[in-house]
Amino acid sequence: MAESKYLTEHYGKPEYQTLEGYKKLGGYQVLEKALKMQPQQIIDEVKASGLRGRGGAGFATGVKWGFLPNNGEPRYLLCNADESEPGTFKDRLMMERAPHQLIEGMIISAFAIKAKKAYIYIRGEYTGPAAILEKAIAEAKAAGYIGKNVLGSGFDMELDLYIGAGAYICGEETGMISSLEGLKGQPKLKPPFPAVQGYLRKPTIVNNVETLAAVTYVIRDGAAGFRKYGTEKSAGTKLFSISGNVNKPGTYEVPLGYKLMDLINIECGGLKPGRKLKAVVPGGSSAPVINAEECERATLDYECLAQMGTMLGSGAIIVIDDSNCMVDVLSTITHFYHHESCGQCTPCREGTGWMEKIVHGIVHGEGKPGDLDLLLKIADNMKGRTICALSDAAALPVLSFVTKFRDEFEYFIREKKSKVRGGQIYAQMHA
Amino acid sequence: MSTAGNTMTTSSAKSSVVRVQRPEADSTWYLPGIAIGLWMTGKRLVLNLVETLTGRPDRMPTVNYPEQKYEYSPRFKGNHVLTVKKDGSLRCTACMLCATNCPADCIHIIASEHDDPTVEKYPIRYEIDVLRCVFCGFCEEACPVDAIRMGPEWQTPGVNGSDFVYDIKHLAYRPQLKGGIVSVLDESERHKAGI
Amino acid sequence: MFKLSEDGLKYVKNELTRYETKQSAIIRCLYRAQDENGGWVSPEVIQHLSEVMEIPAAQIEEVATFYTMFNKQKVGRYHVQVCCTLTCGMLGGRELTDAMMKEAGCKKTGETSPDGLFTFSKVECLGSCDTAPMLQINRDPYIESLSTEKAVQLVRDLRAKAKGH
Amino acid sequence: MLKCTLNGREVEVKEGTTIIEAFYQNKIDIAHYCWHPGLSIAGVCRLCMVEIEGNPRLQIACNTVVTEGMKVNNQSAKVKEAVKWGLDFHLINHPLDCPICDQAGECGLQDQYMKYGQYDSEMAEAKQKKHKVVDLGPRVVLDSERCILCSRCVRFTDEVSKTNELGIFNRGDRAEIGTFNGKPLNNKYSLNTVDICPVGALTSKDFRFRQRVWFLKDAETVCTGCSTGCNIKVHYNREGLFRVKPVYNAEVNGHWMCDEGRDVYKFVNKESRLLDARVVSGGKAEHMTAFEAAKRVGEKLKGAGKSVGLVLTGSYTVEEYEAIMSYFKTEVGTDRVFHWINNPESFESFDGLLLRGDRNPNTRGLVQALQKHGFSAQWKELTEALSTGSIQTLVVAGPENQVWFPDFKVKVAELAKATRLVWMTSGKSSALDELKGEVTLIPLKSYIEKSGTFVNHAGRAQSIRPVTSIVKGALSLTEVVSAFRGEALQATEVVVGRSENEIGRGRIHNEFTLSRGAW
Repeated sequence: MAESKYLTEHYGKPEYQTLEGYKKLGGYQVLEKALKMQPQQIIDEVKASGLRGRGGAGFATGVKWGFLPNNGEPRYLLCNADESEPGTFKDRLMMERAPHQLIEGMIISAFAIKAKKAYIYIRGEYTGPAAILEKAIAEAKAAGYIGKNVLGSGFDMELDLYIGAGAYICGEETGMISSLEGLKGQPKLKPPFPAVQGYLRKPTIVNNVETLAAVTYVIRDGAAGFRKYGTEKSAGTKLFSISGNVNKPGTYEVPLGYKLMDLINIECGGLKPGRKLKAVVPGGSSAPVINAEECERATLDYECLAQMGTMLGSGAIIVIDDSNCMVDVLSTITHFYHHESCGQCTPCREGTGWMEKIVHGIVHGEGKPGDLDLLLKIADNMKGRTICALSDAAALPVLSFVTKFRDEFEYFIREKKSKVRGGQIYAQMHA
Repeated sequence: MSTAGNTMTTSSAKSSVVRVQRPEADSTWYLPGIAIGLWMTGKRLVLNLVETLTGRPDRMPTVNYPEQKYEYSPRFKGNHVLTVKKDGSLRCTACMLCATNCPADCIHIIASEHDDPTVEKYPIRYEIDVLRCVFCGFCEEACPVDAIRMGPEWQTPGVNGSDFVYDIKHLAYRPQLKGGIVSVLDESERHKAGI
Repeated sequence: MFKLSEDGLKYVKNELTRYETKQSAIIRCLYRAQDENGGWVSPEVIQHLSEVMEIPAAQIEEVATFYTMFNKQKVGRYHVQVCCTLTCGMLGGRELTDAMMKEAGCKKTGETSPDGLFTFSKVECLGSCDTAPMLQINRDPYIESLSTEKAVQLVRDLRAKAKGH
Repeated sequence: MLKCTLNGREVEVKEGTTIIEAFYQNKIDIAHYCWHPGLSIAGVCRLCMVEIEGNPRLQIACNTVVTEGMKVNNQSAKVKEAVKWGLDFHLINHPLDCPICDQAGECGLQDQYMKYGQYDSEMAEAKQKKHKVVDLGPRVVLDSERCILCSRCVRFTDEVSKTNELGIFNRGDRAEIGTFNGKPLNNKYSLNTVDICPVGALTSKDFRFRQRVWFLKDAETVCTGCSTGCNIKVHYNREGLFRVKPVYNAEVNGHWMCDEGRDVYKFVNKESRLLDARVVSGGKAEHMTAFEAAKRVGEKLKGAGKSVGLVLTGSYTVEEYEAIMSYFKTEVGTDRVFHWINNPESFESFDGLLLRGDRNPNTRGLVQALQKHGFSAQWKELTEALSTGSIQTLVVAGPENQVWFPDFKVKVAELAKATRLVWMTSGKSSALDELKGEVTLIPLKSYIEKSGTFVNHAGRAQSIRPVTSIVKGALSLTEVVSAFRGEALQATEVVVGRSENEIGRGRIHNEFTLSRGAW
């Protein structure tokens, strides 16, 4: 089964971006259908559809919605459009091409979980998509889809756009909530989980852009219709953002379970001529890398990648061919995590800095033989020791790069230059 | 001076006690002991005379002080020296470890704020009461930054009590030190390596 | 002393009532103040915002120094932010930045060029890896699919445009 | 009550207590920095890791609530490894400047490294350089390199003093504690941040470089700064007192004390004390011991009747009041006993946390004693009696902390009108030295050197014990009264310092124990 345009059916048409164009192509009809259903009915439908979080954790959306305590407290629905995972750019495409798809999905979800207030938290750098979303929200408000008594159903709901200011950590659920509350975007202690005490200590549900957009299609085609795509455990389609050494990088929507190599060779036009595949980072920079041999067996769904020791994550596939030096790639990743660690928990704050300094030393030819084992020990002792998963996200690439490509690292330490590119790597040319 | 070694048998099986017989004081012959002593000193006297006459004085252990000075080993623990940095200022940061470790409690330090923020703390008064000091070298061992050392000098006469309370001027900048002994630890090297 | 303009003040007052708590408005008000203060957040800006919004200055400084998009030092008219993470790093983002800096006359990132036009920063993933290498100037839409020549040419065009009027 | 097992020991805890509180209550050691019983939970130092049966991942003890039958263990190899690495992460960017750091000897990093670390560090990379000797405010100095960003001080300024001066700026390991440079840290409780700082990042300017903590002994007493009666711990050695820290007392002051109370040690040291008694008459001054001077005064007082007046301030103990009032009532036979109130206008003020306007520790005790003995003389009667001369001799039990008696000089001049003035005080003052006419100065013991009871504003009696003796000959009021009567002085109270079982606690190795190597 080749690329299947399910969510991205009308992305090619420019008028899909406007309210009229969206309505002409079937927009907001699902909303009317959903408003006539019972909120609990929508939640059961989503649960039955097996829709899982598209942001990175892959947590079943229906189950997450079920955690909400019914203690009468006001509830909030937050859309996580922070998208700062290196390699990921699918949310941007969705917000630019189909803002109303997201808005409709959010209204239906808010109705399902009885949330009176919803925010879209978009990252600060996305000024383009933010403007488009601002206009779309205004259009939806004018058309009566947002506000008091939506379409006469008695359900009132407010939707607002919140702009971030450049912090990868605000992609983490509670980090985003802290940022929304006007504090530094530092994750909060869990428990209590956001579903119980989130934004302003009230029950809060945080979902990714793609997840909320998919809810509309779950309600439109029902759980069975949604399950037409994807495998038994990973239902539906997923937008994958592919970048790196491929001929046609971009965002492709394929059903879950699609073979990785097909996606690379068919949709993305394969590698550059004369280059061999060396490794693929399948789920954004925090997913452990898989070497060429593992790529052959990999199929793009939660179970298969988890079984191989990596994860689907945000569906950001970075293809690395044999012209790249893995030590150089790891140095950019460790720099990224050192720069983005929020500094709250000691293991992550100091560990990311330490790992970057070690890899930085290796790349500059000052690596010491004991460095690799030290890196592994540091990474091991950062995992699972902090409030949020950034320290795991920083440790996993180091663990996977150093174990799976240990020869390149040892060569670099011994010879003081790259095994693949000799002295031609950035660090040594521009001291 | 009893010559008969006394034996202490520790019987393992039954714990019987062995009575030790020592000769009575008045019936002991002291003559043999005296004779041996005379023989030893006499032999050394003759040997010294022979060696000085036959022109081989180096074999003689005695030294003609003060023209000759006995060469002690580098680990000799003599008078204290407060080492200095390259710019001549005291290396000591008044951390009081030497005062804590000193069994004789003879080191008294008063610390104060240094105007150069990278130095932060230095002693405005550092006194060692040498009359109470037992020259054990504990202060040298305790010092984390090689600020105090036990130097080679030992002939330090003084007239009244106050001379024996050495202050900073004496400990670090007395004439014999010719402007101060620069410490082994180089300041910049310590900060460069980030240790 | 930094003072918000007339409608800047109106904007901030409106933002304060927009969210559930006053603090949530800090980010947008900082953006507005940064734009009115020539592209960077100075201590005077924080002092003024603290008085206008009645929020302790330490909290505003915490937020201002936490996020990367608030500049803590003066920046040139064009704050060129080039992405150097992972994919862009592999496809030459860093070499591109150095070439542009040489062209603009800046010796290191964060330093404003002598003519006061350019300041360069190597930033983290901007979410456009398919069109790597790419950059963003101030908070304008992305300039994508660059090569070293195109980037250097971009610097020349911008300088010419700035000199033009 | 919930039952749970901590390291194999069955214990009972109340509902809702976290694991670390359970450890704390049962005196089991657990490594931690950012948790503080008086502050909110931050959960950022990640040291209080424990292994809970049935939970594969290590959990932090400070944020995990105890549930029924929970088995917790913090001695397993996995936990020890986690704590060791937790400490390693704290120490890799830590500047090894223990020689110049005031916190050395009571530093959380030193103590917990010796308890849980004892590893060889493998960090050889360059350390993160940050600001040193940052002036945060009038009383606190910051060193960002030593700071482990546990956020206790920030939480303190947000939750307790509610002045939000401190914040953590920048991100990741460039983060630094600081204040916005227009607003220094100068609230009335700023020195509490120095106490709760587990490392030497925040140090007190007043105590900076003055003494090493292992040369100090400590003893618990009551602060005489105001009528709240906070429980404090005074740090002292042979040369005198060096600093004051609060002691936890749930009903009175919790974990905190105010900055003005921190100076309560200053007027007790030798340099600000009256060292020996002085009788000045006819321009000639005669020095003698306090007991001798008091006996001489006593002969004149006996049966002198109404011509004798007594002025009392609120800084003495209940026992002393009892002794001196009964003596003046029965043997002297006067009812002219006056209460010297130092700052009537702010007497009732209260800053909402601890600091009260009534700057005497025992005003309530004094008022109760006055009522019990039926003395109700008003201050204006004293001024009028002085002007008419109906009071010949005036005995004054002067204020111990002259700092908080703004009108001290004025009052001294006013009371000096009496023909014979007997001024009993512990602190010396220039105003007293320049007094002409017939004056007798008797040195008294400060609250550090005597035992007794203070009654705070809420009527709560708190006893104090002698800690050390600063001025040898000084007397307490009870001893002065016995000297007035001419009785021989009983053996002065043995300076206990602190009870035997406490000596083992805290600093083992210092110059007082003289047992070297008892490390």
